[in-house]
Amino acid sequence: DDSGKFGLGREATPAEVAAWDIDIRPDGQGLPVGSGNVLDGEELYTNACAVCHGDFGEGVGRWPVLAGGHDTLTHERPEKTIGSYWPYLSTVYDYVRRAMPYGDARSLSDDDVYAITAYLLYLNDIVLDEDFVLSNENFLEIRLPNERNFTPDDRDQEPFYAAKTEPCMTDCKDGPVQITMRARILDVTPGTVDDDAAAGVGGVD
Amino acid sequence: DDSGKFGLGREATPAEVAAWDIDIRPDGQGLPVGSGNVLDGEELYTNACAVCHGDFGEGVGRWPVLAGGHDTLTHERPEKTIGSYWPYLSTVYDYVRRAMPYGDARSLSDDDVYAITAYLLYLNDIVLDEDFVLSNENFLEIRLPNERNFTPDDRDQEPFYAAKTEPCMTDCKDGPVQITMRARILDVTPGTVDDDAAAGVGGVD
Amino acid sequence: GAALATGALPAAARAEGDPLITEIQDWNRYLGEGVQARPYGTPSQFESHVVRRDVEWLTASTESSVNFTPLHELDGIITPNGLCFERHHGGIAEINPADHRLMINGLVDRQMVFTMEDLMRFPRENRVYFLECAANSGMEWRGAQLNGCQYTHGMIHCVVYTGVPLKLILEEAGLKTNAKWLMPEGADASAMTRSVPMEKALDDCLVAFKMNGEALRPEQGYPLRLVVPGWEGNMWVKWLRRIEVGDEPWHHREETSKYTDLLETGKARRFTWVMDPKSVITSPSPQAPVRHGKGPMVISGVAWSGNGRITRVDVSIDGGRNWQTARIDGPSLPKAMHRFYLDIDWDGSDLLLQSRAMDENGYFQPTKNELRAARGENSIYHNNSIQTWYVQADGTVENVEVG
Amino acid sequence: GAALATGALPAAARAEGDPLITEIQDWNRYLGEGVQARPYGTPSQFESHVVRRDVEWLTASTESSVNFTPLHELDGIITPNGLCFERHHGGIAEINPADHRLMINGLVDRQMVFTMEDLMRFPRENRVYFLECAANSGMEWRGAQLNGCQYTHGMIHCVVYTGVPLKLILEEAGLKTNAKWLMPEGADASAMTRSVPMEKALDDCLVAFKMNGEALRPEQGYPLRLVVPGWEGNMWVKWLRRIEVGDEPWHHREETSKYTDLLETGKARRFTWVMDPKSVITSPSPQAPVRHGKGPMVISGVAWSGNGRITRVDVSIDGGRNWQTARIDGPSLPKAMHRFYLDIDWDGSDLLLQSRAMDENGYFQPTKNELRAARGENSIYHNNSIQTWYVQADGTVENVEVG
Ligand code: HEC
Ligand code: HEC
Ligand SMILES: [Ca+2]
Ligand SMILES: [Ca+2]
Ligand SMILES: [Ca+2]
Ligand SMILES: [Ca+2]
Ligand SMILES: [Ca+2]
Ligand SMILES: [Ca+2]
Ligand SMILES: [Co+2]
Ligand SMILES: [Co+2]
Repeated sequence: DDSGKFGLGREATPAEVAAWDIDIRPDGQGLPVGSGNVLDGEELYTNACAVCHGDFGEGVGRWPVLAGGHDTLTHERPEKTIGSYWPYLSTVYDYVRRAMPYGDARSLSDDDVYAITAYLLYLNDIVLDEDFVLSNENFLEIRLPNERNFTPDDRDQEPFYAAKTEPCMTDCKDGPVQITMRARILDVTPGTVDDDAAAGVGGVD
Repeated sequence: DDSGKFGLGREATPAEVAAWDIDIRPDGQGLPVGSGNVLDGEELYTNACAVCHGDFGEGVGRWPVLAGGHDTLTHERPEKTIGSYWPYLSTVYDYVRRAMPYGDARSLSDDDVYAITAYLLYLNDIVLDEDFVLSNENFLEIRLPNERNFTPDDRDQEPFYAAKTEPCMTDCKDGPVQITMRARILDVTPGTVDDDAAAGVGGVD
Repeated sequence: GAALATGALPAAARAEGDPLITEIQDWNRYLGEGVQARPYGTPSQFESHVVRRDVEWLTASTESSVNFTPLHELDGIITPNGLCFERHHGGIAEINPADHRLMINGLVDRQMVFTMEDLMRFPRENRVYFLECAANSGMEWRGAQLNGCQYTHGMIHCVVYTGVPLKLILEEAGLKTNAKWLMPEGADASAMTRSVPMEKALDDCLVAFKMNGEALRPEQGYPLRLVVPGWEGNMWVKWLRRIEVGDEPWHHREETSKYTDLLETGKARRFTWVMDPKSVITSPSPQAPVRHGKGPMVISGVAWSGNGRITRVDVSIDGGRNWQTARIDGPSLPKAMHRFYLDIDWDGSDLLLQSRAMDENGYFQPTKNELRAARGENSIYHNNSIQTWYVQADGTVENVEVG
Repeated sequence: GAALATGALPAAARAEGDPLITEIQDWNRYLGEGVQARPYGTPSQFESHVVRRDVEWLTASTESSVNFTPLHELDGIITPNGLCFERHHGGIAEINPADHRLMINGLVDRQMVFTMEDLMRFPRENRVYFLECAANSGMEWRGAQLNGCQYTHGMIHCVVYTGVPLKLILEEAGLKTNAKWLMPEGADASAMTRSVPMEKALDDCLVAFKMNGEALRPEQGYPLRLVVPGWEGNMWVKWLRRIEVGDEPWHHREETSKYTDLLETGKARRFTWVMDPKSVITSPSPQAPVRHGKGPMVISGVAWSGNGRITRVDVSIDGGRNWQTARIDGPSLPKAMHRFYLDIDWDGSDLLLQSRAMDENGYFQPTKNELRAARGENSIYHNNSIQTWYVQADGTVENVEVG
């Protein structure tokens, strides 16, 4: 096992692996040693995050909402937040550490990220204690409410896929087909409407 | 025969066909009614052509040579001109009418082209009489000397194609292969040599 | 195409003919630009309308946003590199290939670093694949909304990739026996990550450095991107700098908060990777109305499936009551776009155009209502239902739904 | 590719690691440009060396000249539109498609005029074809001259065309029984013409309006070009405005003065249309030297034949003494480029690299001397002989000939 078949590339140094191996898994793999509390998190969040995500995680304008939305998943406009939708807390730590604040990624210390994560738990009513301290030691104790609502991909059980029948070719509907909805009624196509007027009617996430 | 299968397009008007149907064939098809003589041709040529092709069709710099080159076709540097190489006079008329003078195509009258063609015959020693008049009536009497030297494509008779054998795979040559020529000796690659210094060593025609 | 004249002549001109023919035009007389005026060429000035376009209201910032391939202007199965839709999460990383590294770490015998030059020494493959964003057509779940296939279906492109089979790179590092998942990571400001099951990685994934013959474009991950054939575009990590090998998936933000499919029950599917069969008629379509009258009309579109080849595309001109099998033309390659045509003789009456793709797995596209019945309207992703275009007698085309 | 670092670390840095990894880079931290910064994208700034190049001394003016595809920088079988070599005889005609017309005249039932819009209503096809100028490698007849496959073999490109079968357009006009030849004509300042036999026209010629999915580029005949698969590029008339139908060939300038093949006897072959099997190793090659030392080396190249598919490419590393059959990778389509690879473990010694293509007609490439023995050195066109690259231990590569 000294080298691969081609002998290409070189071994990574421990410092190199440490520099890039920043990912966290739900089982805690990757969590750095450290801690942070809700109040420190609030301060960090207010300075670095609130401008986009709102003081209470409610989202400013079209920037992402981070808190709230409890029990909205079956509504017409579900609000998918850390508290209402995300299955694992590890994802919060991982994502904030790798990608936030937007435009200045990788600028937070590990303890900063613990503190912000603690504050995001607080904003989502998952911890209620202002003095709560999140650390690598108690991290796995926190479970997010929606964890059990994720299921594997079972699209192959949906009737149109499961059937595997030849589709209808002739006289597939009774009588002439009626138009039931027209894009022109709610026209949000660029060039036809003011962008701001259209905001919020749909989205790619 | 009223319209095609798709009924697309429209019939061309006679004026439209006349405007674009400018091509000439060796059998004279396409030749316009008209005429021109060597002396008029000389004047036209001197004004509109000689700057590139030279007073005697010898070519200025790298611009094409139009006359001379007799009996050079088997030489190391054959000179392929109207007189030495071209099979048909109709090609001269056609090409000058459609494409010359370079940069001001379609600017010559039909009679101008007859006159210039007559002059090019004169420069190529195919007509010797300064008073020669070329017209649609005597055009087919002129034959270019190299006409009979064009043959059909018989590449399929060349040994490597005719054989259709499997090529050699192993020990195809005796002993190590020797380099017989190196591009570096005569390096005319752009960036490695002054373009002018390289001029004339080869060409795409 | 650019505005096209009809070629019908005003009566007075008819005897003489079209002046564009009877008069010598400048381009037929004077020299145009020479070679090397355009060392790297670009489209004609008359094609300046053929561009990627965005929908500004969709996102808060252009650096985390999307724009769309102008499908209605294209033909065949290859998307030109300059028109491949963009989806970034932290803007376009501009990386000098000399500064780029690929690290393999985790459950391998040797944690390794490769330069671009190292990667160019592995055996390579060339494959044509479509890349579709799982959110393509996501704005249409609740109903017809955007007038143009560029907006409704334009988060797709299809190019030829040149790259190294991921399997070879993983074997070079040596996989441990408990290696079951991979986590590709990008070098951009979002440090994009996804979890990929080992089976897929060893099957047909490529680590690609070229698209359509030339280097990847910066918007598409130059100098290195992961190719995950037939699976949702978000997994095709751009600016690929690291692949961690593990025994469990990571459940990162792009596979929890995003790219999970919320059902009507409130449950959500995760790891819905495959892009199911889908198609759209690109012409006529709202941005490509019918400018000619009745008579011959070329109905054309594209179809694709993450399950493999497209075996059949049916087209309806009456809103799905009757169907005709279209002609698939051009290469038919697995997990690549397919081009189809139906050449009709238009009688000038209103049309309700639909296309329905079938793949070699025996799957075909559901109707919009079938899909909603199965999933509700909140899934955002994987909307592969049948699209309807309403062609009116005047040639205008509108995005509609039918009963 | 752009200059590539070796990835070898200075001893001092080795313990810590490569700073490109251990230090956070700007592109991993700050946002890059957003979507719509580049509505029509272009290559990375680090690829600015990948361009068409000319050889100034070849021609008197750039408007009647040629430049060359950078084959050594490309992979796969598709040439990006911006890099397809240019050959003009009167510069680039810039034509508004609304102003373009196609006339069919001569031996037809109805002499006709079509607008671009008319043509878009005919049934269409999509086909991948190479286009090679008959003069490609013409500068090498007398011996090794130019150091780079861009210059020796770069008058070729390969794209997907979308167009109307010429047969359909001719049938629309109605062919007379004595219709045996066609004369396509361009709208540019050279009003390019060639004679095409009817059999070919009715077989596989296309009147194309798109290449690689988008409109033809102006340099390639926008808005309309004739596609004459497998035959010499000069016949693929650009800016196509007229096709005359006749009973005899025209023997025009480009098929008499030019594109006839002068033999040693002084006789010249005419109507040598087919491009015979040919190949070239694109990497390593003089412009793509070996920057790594011994060990794994990817030998890659392209092969093509006007007779149909390439069935086999053999590669020699010892100047033609011994051959190994290379791996053809990617689509294998008739009259299209084929990509081949031979992955070797280089021992660091000098190599004399050659490739030899075979086509489905059973033809294979002759050696340079075989070709000269048959034709002499004055043919200019149709030089499809085997190319040799001399790779030295230091990685430099030179164009040579061998005994
Ligand atoms: C300048 C605006 C901005 C600032 C400041 C900012 N964010 Fe964000 N945030 C975004 C955007 C935009 C996204 C979505 C990015 C994408 O497309 O992937 C996002 C996404 C997130 C998400 C994921 C949301 C979801 O639903 O998937 C979290 C969590 C988050 N940000 C936390 C933070 C934290 C914590 C900070 C401060 C340390 C912060 N953000 C600062 C703009 C901002
Ligand atoms: C500004 C330079 C220029 C001028 C002026 C010019 N030519 Fe040319 N001529 C050229 C070039 C360049 C070509 C080759 C064009 C090409 O690439 O097809 C050419 C080609 C020709 C050829 C074909 C040569 C061959 O061997 O195939 C003929 C005949 C010719 N010119 C005649 C004329 C005549 C007659 C005139 C004047 C009425 C004229 N030329 C004016 C530049 C010029
Ligand atoms: Ca890790
Ligand atoms: Ca909001
Ligand atoms: Ca807008
Ligand atoms: Ca004619
Ligand atoms: Ca000269
Ligand atoms: Ca130069
Ligand atoms: Co999915
Ligand atoms: Co030829």
